[in-house]
Amino acid sequence: MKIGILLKEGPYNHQASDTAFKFAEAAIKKGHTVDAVFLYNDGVTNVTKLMDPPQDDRNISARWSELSQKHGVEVLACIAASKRRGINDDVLVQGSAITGLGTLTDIAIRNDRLVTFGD
Amino acid sequence: MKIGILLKEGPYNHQASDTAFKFAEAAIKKGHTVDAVFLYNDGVTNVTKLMDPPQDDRNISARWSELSQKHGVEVLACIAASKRRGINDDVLVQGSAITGLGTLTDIAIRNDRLVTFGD
Amino acid sequence: MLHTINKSPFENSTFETCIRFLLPGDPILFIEDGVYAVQAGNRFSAIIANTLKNNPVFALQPDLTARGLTVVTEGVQCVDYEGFVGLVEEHQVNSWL
Amino acid sequence: MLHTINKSPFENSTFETCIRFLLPGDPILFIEDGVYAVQAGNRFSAIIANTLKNNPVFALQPDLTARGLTVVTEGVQCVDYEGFVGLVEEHQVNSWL
Amino acid sequence: MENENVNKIMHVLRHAPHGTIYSYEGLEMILIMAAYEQDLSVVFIGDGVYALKKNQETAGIGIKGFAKTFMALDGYDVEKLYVDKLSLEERGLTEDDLVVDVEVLDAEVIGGLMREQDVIIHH
Amino acid sequence: MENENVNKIMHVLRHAPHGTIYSYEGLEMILIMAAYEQDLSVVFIGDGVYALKKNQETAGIGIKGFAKTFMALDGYDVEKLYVDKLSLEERGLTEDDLVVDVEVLDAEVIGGLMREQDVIIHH
Repeated sequence: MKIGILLKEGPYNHQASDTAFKFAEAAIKKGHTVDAVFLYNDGVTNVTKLMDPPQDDRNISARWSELSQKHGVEVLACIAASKRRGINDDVLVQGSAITGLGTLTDIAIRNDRLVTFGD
Repeated sequence: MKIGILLKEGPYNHQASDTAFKFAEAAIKKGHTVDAVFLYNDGVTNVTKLMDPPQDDRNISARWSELSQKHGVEVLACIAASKRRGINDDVLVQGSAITGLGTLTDIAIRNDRLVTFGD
Repeated sequence: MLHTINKSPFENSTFETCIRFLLPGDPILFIEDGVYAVQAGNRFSAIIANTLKNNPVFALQPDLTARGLTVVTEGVQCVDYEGFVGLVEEHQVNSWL
Repeated sequence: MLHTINKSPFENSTFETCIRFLLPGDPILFIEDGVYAVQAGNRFSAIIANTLKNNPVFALQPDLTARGLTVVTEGVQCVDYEGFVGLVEEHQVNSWL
Repeated sequence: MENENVNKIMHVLRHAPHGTIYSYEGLEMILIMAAYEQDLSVVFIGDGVYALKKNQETAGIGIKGFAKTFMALDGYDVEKLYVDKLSLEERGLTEDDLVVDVEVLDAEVIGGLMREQDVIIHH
Repeated sequence: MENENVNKIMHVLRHAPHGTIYSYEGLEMILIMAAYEQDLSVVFIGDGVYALKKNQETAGIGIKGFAKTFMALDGYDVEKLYVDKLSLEERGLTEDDLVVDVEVLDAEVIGGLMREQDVIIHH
């Protein structure tokens, strides 16, 4: 099955990003294709490479980056939401990209499921 | 009267930042000293100079920067909260700085009031 | 002590929680989405009227206007940001986020 | 259709709202702070028991464990992230954020 | 006859305007999706109904208003605007208080529509 | 006799742990403020009481647990931990369910304590 994910909250402040990640991992483990993770609202801040959490904590942007590169998951931040929140190409973690809402529409159409995580 | 402000949410996503700004402006207009605006939780993202909102919208980090420089308001982001969220010295808007929670304690002690805005 | 509430009472329990801790005489100020509490004729009008017996109730006018709320429950006083500052001059602040 | 709820019912109206729109047979999955709804013996146990008459109710076990909730209302089924994926295989998803 | 290539996508607005950005960015998403010729519907539940309230004047809070943008949806062929009846009543509102024509429906009816969707996005 | 240089600062934890970061970053703030020899108190209201729940094991969600850190507050001379009685009862919890010793108080009593504070910060 092909699954798209929509993530609407930023990292650390809400659990949404953690749940989305755990869900994506489990879906891949079960043999599904996680086609894309689309970031909206504060969700766009998931992919800033500038984050520098404590050593003993998870690094959320690095984790998305790894998921993207290892399993071909597109990790995409909405451009309008990104501009409002200070996310641009210079700060993007590897494997992520900035795109428009049209791409989300494509994701919604081409996947069997779109699962939303947020606040 | 000396007033400190604690702001706990990021810009655009919540109105907290707008209300805090309007409150600070009104307090200054009434002759009070707004000593400092301390940014905590997602509030630290108020001061990234990378934000680039639509032309016809307010620029929230530029607005804090101006308030700081015009009225001597210290605009301070908590270092631990900033590191989690990808805010560092390189992206800070002019007039803002990163500091520790001890500074918030000083602000709480030295001001007549501490007013909190958040979600 | 000035209590501020910024959440809609329809979606969030903050208002109900706050009034349990309110002492007689202490003012409440509704701001942001909190102002929906004082819209006349809604589900919370009776609680607001009851609160007004012992506590002054304020609402931030710019937030009411932004939300198209033109009629507020009788007895609720509307203030602008300067009025908000005025309340902070008189009271320590308890912001119920 | 799978309905997911991630907010505590004590602080937020999402749970109450969601169940108004629920059709018989459709499963609910509680995740994140939503899992407090299924803790045995709390204020919502009766509503959960009532919902179970027509709808299967699930809760995400890692979220229960993280919150120290060891006993859930009778009839609630606990699933891990793979079980969550399994529910998504069977149903379109309605995430009540 | 149903077009196999058309997806049913429902947007559910549940947050009040201005206090958070969800309904505003939700509307931005709807406007973009409207160009894709899918079967779009927009449902207003809970505080989401406040997004449609007439007479919103946001200059005083320094935030752009957007209630009037809902009027533009018709021009994008987004005509399915549904409002939950109880949400409206609990807030002391009637259809006359709203900036656009909507269909006011009972929760069971909206629940039925939800079940027909390929995708549902809450804002 | 009251020390004029000591401020009464109250932290109010109102959010459940893990779903949002507020109670965790709230605790981080309390730990730093504890070093400043002010008159600190911590109050748990609403879902905030869940932060003190015993047997929280967070490995499965991949988030650091912090319930046990509340036990360290005593060592920082933060001894005033108050829990709202109704919040505890509504959640089917008793003092035995909590990781630390607290004083369970009625809302009126907590309201009285709030009025004495110089600063109150909600988390």
